[in-house]
Amino acid sequence: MATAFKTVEPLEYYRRFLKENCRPDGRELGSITTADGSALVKLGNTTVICGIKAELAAPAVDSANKGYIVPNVELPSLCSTRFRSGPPGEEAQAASQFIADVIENSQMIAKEDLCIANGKLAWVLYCDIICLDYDGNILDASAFALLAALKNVQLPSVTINEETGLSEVNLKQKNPLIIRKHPVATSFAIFDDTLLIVDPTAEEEDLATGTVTIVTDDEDRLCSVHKPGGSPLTGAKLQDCITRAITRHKEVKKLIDKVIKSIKPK
Amino acid sequence: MAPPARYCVPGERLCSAEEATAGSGTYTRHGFIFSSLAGCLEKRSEDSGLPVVSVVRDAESQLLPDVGAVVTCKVCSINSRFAKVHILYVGSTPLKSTFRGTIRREDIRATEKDKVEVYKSFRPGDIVLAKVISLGDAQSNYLLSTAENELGVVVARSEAGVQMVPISWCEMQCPRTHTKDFRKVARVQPQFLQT
Amino acid sequence: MAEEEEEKMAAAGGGCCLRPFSCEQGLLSRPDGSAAFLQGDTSVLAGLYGPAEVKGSKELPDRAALEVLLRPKVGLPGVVERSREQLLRQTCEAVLLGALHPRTAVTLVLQVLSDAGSLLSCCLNAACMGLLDAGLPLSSLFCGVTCALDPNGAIVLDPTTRQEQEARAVLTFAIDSTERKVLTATTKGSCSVEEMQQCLVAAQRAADTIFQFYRDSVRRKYSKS
Amino acid sequence: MPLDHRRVRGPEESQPPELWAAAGEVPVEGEEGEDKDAAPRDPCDLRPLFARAGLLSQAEGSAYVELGGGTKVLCAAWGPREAAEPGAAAPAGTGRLLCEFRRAPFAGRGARWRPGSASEREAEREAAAALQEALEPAVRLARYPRARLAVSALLLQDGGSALAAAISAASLALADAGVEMYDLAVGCALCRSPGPAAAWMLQPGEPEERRAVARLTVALLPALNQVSAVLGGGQGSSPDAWVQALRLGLDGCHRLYPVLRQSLLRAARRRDATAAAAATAATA
Amino acid sequence: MAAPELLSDEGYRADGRRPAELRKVRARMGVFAQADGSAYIEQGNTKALAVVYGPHEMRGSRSKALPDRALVNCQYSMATFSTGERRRRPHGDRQAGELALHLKQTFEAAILTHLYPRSQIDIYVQILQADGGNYCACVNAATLAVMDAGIPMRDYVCACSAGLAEDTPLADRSPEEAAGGPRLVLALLPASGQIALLQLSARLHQERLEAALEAAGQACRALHAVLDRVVRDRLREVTALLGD
Amino acid sequence: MASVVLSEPEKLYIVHGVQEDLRVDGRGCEDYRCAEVETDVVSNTSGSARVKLGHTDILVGVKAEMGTPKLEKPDEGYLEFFVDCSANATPEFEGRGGEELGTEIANTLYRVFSSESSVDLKSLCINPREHCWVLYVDVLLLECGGNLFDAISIAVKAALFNTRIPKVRVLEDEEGSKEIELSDDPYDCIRLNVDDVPCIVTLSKIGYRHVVDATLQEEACSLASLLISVTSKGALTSMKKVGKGSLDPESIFEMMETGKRVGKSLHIALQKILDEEESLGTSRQKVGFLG
Repeated sequence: MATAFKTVEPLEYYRRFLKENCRPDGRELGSITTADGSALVKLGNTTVICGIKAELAAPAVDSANKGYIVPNVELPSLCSTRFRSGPPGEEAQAASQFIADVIENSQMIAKEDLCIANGKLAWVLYCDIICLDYDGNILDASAFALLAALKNVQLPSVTINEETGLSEVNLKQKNPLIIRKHPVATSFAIFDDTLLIVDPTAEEEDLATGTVTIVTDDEDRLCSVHKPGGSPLTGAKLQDCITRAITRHKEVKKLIDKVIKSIKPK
Repeated sequence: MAPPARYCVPGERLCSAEEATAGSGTYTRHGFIFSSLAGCLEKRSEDSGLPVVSVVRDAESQLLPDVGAVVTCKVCSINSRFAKVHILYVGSTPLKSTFRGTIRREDIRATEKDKVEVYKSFRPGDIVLAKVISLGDAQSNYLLSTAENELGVVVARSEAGVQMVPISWCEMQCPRTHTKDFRKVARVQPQFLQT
Repeated sequence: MAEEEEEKMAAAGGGCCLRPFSCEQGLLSRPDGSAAFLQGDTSVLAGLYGPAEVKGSKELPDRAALEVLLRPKVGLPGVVERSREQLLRQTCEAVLLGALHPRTAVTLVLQVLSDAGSLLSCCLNAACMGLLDAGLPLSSLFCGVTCALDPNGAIVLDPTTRQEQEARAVLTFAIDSTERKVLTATTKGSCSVEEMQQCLVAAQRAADTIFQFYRDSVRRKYSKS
Repeated sequence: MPLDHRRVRGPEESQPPELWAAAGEVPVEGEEGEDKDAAPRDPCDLRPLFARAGLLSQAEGSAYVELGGGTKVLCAAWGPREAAEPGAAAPAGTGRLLCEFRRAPFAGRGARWRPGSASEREAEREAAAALQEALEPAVRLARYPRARLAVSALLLQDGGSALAAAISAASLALADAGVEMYDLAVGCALCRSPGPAAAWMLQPGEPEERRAVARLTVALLPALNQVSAVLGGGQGSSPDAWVQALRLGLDGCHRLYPVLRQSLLRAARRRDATAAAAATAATA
Repeated sequence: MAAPELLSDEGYRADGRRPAELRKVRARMGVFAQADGSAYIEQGNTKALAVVYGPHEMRGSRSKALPDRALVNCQYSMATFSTGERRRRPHGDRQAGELALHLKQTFEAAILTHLYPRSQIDIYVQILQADGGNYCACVNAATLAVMDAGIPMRDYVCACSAGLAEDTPLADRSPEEAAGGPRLVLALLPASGQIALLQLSARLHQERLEAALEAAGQACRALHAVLDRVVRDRLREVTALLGD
Repeated sequence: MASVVLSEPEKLYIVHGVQEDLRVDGRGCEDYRCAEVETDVVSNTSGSARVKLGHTDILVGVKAEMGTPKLEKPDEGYLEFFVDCSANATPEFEGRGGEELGTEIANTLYRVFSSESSVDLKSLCINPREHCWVLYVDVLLLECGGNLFDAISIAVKAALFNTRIPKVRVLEDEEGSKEIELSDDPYDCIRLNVDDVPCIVTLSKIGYRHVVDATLQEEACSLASLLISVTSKGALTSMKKVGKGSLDPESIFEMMETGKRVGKSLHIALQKILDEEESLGTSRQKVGFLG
């Protein structure tokens, strides 16, 4: 009758099971050949795919030496019944903004690196992050997928022909992107104002009274502290989260390096 | 104990309709029984007549409330004419998504229907056992009834937030504050009681 | 019964101070509660409707459904606004005793009138004053404080747009009134952990001043009427 | 075109790098060259198809189909739910099947598909309608009065024959969700290359599909031998030629069926095994 | 300003009409079989179709039902090929919305809506070819269609536009005359002389309003005569068929 | 989509009738209803036609406008289809209600015209990569009495036949800048060759047989139909199954054969009407909606 109890009294159920819980975690990377870079990330059941397409455009007038990075998170109705089909809803938009902030704050890619000819031509990296299976912690998974996908982007070399002023693309010669920082997001669900669980599932997120996401970079600097409302935390608790996030950053970084290394030899 | 289970997919021909009768998860066409589910084949021999062939999946089958089924539901709002509920279970099978249902005032009790008051029978949040009496028409949703002794409120909380104890067919009491509240109380059948 | 008041803040230690701020409550007649909050040249107008009847699918069986709409000064709301709406909504939900009004809707509309830096904290303050003005039951108050870290590492409280642009990092906190805990935090740019903690302490200190201001303005409002 | 306020926007205009690639080194040509070098493909040849059912945790049923050409489709299905508005329900006594088809912005070769743009919405809507027509005859909708069933397909990579792959994946997902069906719907695509004597070939890849003068997608309910979808067009030819193509396509469906069936059986076994393991764990 | 060109010295207009003369009007009732009422009208080169459904049960949300009368629901659309430059959308733009609202107001004044409480009457008009006076053609077509549907009305509603060339009022303005100068659109219930809708665009001296209004009213009454003949012919036709 | 609700006995009556090759209106299974075709009904278009097939009433306007050729086909013009399911046909189409059906029909038309030979697109090119004629084929659905697709395709073909595109000359000056000059003579224009424009034949499966040109009532009895487009030479350019049901392969093959046969005679009949109308020239009395 366990399933019965779960639907009728979900909160009770969780309080009872939290003490002795341990959650599985598996990850793998996939590839999309129509994209210039891609990655599939699994965090528990949560599955996120990120495909990056590079296109060329004129840089914006006010930042002539910069390219563009356009991140968008989609939560299609396929990934969970909680999302309706149609244009992105609030959660997807908030996630898109969060990813955009992480890119901006961490300076993981210098937008100057994406500029080909000052004021004339620059790369646009469209980073489309699509959730395939939504079981919570979409922010960590999205940030991770983005980083992993950026890591395997290969851009064709572009030169500007001096005579004609036209750009020429050499599709045969491809270069990787320079990734300057490796931001890693770690989310916690706040439970009953005191208990913090890392990497919450969708069910845990629903029952939690708040969430907090910490993004750190390779030098243990904070790229983002994102706590959108919910249960209040003391400074000490926040510090606790940050410390745990820093530890996790190291584990995740190791994993990325391992995966990238395993792909490279091909 | 049994030979290895045979799994089948929708559209798989199981046997001739003369050899067996079609059970759940199957359909008959052109004199043959076909599977309509992806699941495990089950052949049960009845003492009299043909064996029943059915295709079963473990508990989580895709059920819908049907007329005559006893359902467990949660009251979400009440007014003077009816109570609106969410159906959570059909029989003992939990539904994957809730269905809305309505218990009209005249369907609450079997007797003295005109004296029934909705607020004296249900409160939002109550867990109620009810029977489906109609699938409803284009405008309304499932119509439910609690006009049987075994049907009615099974779980209710007092204002203090404590689960109340039934003390009669129409009253429940809070064990902490000892206040009494009116309800259409169900007499739960012993076989459903769980220790 | 409009009410206006202005308060000049003295230097609050560490060489940083809040810009002058003021608030006018109950200035709109249609909404159930309203407030205009000014921080320096940044100002936000909040209108609050509810608890009111809720439309079909948004209804929550156990509490009020809160909706926050953030309207930019010009143009239509975009992804940035939607993300801030979520943050503001969840901040308000943390203090709003919504369980007292189940199956109702509370709508908070925030209209940006001018943005001269620290916009998010101004939105938070306007939201809290709006909730107060509507007389909705709250478990505590909250206030928004923005801190900027200038290139030298000094903390600037309530920065102007210019200061925000020059800063290495800009952090915005929402602090609750009972225990000075962090309800909301969001950052722009990167900083070290220590810097973040220093900013938080500064924000908590500034919160005291703001809560005192809340108290004074509400007292004035009720003593007059 | 109205601006999209729900997505992070990039520059107003951008072009894929292929547009500027020096002539002769555009991969299209390269691929074509390779194709010509390679022995002409046997028209009856089927590309390898990989199918896996029951891989998503949140969906009640799910399936993933990958074709040799590189097409990757993920489908999720949900069993009966309350129809949102009872008034609009289909003829009394039956349920409704809702189909959705999304294309990942990065799924196509060349320029990124702009999600939310009018042309993209149109393309998705058309594919969704085709999916619905192909699936509806396979589902026992009469078993689900007043309810709705939902299928969503997400095209992750388009390597040709995408609609056919989506039809197969969607019917697997529905079956995996435990929805009562008359049969599986198996999709298969064909195309005819330019040239007077060119034959129809099965399951074209994306470059073949792009160059083709005629295309056809069929869906078959194999056990009932019923055709649930026929959708195609292109250069005119005699009915006999189309009949031949249709026969070839249906034959392709018959040959794909065992792969799909196996994936479904595997998923059913796996599900029962985990359920049994959970049961023993619970009793222990 | 533009006045000298509008009227020749002999007092004729650019298309050869006299100031008070209407363009050629041809109309037919009962164009479609499936609708409850339908009509087609040609006024010069402007061609309009009107179709009426109802009175019937409220469609969509019942909450819009009016307790004491029928709801008149209008949609105004223009075929994408109706104008010189191709239109992107047949309806749904602001202008179509405004004209639909005007139609609704006009016909609420004419139809005896109180006879059908809690029900709905749909009037859909469609411009097939646009050549000035679109709104007027729609009103006239809709009048015929409502009559064809057998819905009781107080009176015909006839609409006509009028402009001014200096002091001379011009009835039923053609698009060439539309450039510049004031424009007046009048929907009149001719028997009672009541005005259902009056719209004036551009500035007009108040002293001239009377004259323009009179010219438009005159034109509406002339139209009434034409429409009346169409209706009577149609009735004779129908009764003749029934009589056999 | 506009439809009628039939009771079971009514359906049975129709199905049994079809079985006997006797339809409710007295037609056989392969007979079309009487169709009225009239071209040049809207004067400010390049070409227009109205088709009335039973209660189905279609008006098509073709407008030629100058545009730029598509990137992948720099030396061709192109056709754009738009279908407006107007509220005239049924109140269900009010507002955006008809959009879904409209796009479905438009998509079908695109597929029908996907064959390169249906219209000579090269003749629509004015100067490669820069200017070409875009033919906007706008379909207005005025009344809906079954068999929409066939009626629309007939109307489209008639309108294209009627289309006259003004002749233009490209003038190039010394600096290489081009100017386009429109011919002064309104009768100096290009006509399209519509010999290879296909018509759609919808075959509705009713019981064990199939019928062409189904009425609304017959459509309500049919679970699945096959839509095929046939050229006057009897070549198939597209096919599509529509409806909730499925078809067995053999019946599809039969339907294709019937479709070809019926389609060919449909083309002949249509061409005859069009030629007759053409021969009358300007002396023809235009009837339009007044008839």
